[in-house]
Amino acid sequence: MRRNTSTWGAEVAAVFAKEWRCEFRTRYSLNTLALFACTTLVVVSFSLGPLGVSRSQGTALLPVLLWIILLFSVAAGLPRAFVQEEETHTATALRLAATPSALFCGKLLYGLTLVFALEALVTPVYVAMTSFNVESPGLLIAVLAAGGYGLAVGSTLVAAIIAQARSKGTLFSVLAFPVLLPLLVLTVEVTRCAASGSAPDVALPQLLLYDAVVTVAGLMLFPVVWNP
Amino acid sequence: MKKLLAWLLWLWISLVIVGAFLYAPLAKGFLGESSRILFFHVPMAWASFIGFIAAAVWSGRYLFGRRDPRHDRAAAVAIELGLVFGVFATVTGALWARIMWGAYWNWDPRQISILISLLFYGAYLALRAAVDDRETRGRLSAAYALLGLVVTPFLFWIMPRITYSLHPEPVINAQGKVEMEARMSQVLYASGIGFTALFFWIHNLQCRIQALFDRRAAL
Amino acid sequence: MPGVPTHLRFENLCRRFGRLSVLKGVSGAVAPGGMLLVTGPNGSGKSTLLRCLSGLLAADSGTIEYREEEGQLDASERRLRVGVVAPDLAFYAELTVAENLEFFSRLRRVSPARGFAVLERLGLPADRLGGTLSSGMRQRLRWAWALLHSPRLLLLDEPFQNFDAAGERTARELLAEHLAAGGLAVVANPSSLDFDHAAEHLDLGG
Amino acid sequence: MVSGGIGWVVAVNLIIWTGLFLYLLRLGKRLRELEKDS
Repeated sequence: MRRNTSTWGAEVAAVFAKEWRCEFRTRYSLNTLALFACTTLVVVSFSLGPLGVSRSQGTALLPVLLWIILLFSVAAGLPRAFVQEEETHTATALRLAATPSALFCGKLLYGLTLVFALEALVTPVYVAMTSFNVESPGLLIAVLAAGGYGLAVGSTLVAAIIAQARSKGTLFSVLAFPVLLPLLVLTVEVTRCAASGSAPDVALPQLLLYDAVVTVAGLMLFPVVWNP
Repeated sequence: MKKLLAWLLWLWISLVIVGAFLYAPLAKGFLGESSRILFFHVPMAWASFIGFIAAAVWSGRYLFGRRDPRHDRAAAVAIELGLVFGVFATVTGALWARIMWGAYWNWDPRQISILISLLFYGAYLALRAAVDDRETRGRLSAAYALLGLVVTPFLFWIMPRITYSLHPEPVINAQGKVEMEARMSQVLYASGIGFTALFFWIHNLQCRIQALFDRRAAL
Repeated sequence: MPGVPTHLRFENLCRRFGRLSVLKGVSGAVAPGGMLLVTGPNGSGKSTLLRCLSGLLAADSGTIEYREEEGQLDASERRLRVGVVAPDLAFYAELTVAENLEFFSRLRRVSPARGFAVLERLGLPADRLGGTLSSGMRQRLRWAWALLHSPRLLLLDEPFQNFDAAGERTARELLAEHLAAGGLAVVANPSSLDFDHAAEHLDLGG
Repeated sequence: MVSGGIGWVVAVNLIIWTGLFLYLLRLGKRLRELEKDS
């Protein structure tokens, strides 16, 4: 029974459904992400709030802090997708049953929904608490989508790599941040343009190119990372 | 034959040293002799990147070839050496920045890019240290090295346009062409070739040392 | 060439873990309907051999040749075709037995009905959570999972571990049916259990 | 034209480079011996 594309999609859906079903039963990632986002949000806005960041400073500083909150929240909640498979030894059954590329896409979709949920939770609260004035909200949503996608795909691939190593928690940050830094530079730049209302000349296409490049790298490297 | 090549390299780099200080004129618009560090700072950065690229090639051959442990070892050694050369390049760059602009570190995009790629390959070594099984370690670190080949160029491409650049762009490659007098670029490229040759010589020696260690460890 | 019968052959497989050399040139072959019994004390490499055969572990050297009707299968294809029962196999504690089997039957591209059939045959409680299963039930779930996609090759590592009498009887029947249908099996067990089936013997010794 | 300072710098650099070079040569020789008998 050759594996044709229609059933490949069914495999991706099966992995995605399994991830969310397990997640709803334990709510482990949801809790981690939500709590982590809220605490960093409060800490950041507290450090900004009383200081009363002026309007001009705001447009320069606030985008950076937003993306730092998102980065650290993703680093806290996303690696679990692969780390838990190895720690509970369910990875063996998965290696013997799932097509690697379908597994990667299933986990990626799961990561995407988590990141977008996180952004939907954090961004409005962040804008409100730091009175972050955004001239073109449309651009902000675009950068949240593209940046969120980059965070998800980068984190999913790095999570798959560290899942098979020791000291997974710390190792994830060490390995993921250099990969995600170029993405952050671009998302901060575009967010700054969104705040000030100016046109993001080249940063947005570069951001989309980064997403595409890391996705291709993920699809090529994941099967080799996942299987011996 | 190898001995002859070695002594040829000795002569080559000796000439580069003499040329850097006596033969090449001073770069315009720089403080006195300090610009001569250019002939050592830049080639070391080149050798470091060539090392990282070579490591990615070995990693690719390891992963998508016969999973030959020699390729895995060559990639790891190339990255270790690339980090050493990268650190030297950063230090010489900082020294030069100190002389030229009064500060060791001034968040110049080129400096940031080099630093982040060194962080990346430092993470590569952390990954190798955190995996025990030789086969898994080879596979995971090779994948990460290939990911590096994809991600780090982004740094160098996006950084310069995002932040104002203090780096001597006009001298090195303003609009992409080298605006240096012929004698300067001769010495610079000769130095680049010399340092790259030195890089791969040390790489060869280090690989053979590592091989001896692995053989003794396996006894 | 009509359907070439499925067969498995492996020649001088070696695998070491750091200083410890676990597999030192192991060879063997299994023909359709045949079974290879692998015995040896603990730590003699039985599990390592089976993990190499299933494609979960890469051998340092040596060759594994596995052929089904469509032809030669490499490690990545073999990995998805074999049926494996092994002590370290675990399933999702948050999902019920039925949900686990339903998930894997979708991955295996077989109809969920197949999952329930296997579930009934092994007497598994469909609605119990994976995490709450007893060790005997967990072993039955491993058998159910291994037979989901009716594999041609079964790799069984200590197949009757934790089983009660009924469980072992069912498992032996399933194995006998598999072999009678021309399937292949490699069974690893510390002691050479009495297999009524004529089995080739591979002792990994001390 | 060659002021004393530059001359000294060149000389020191050449000495350092020759020292490193000889060390690498010796290392290569010892490696060949080690590889021969192991």
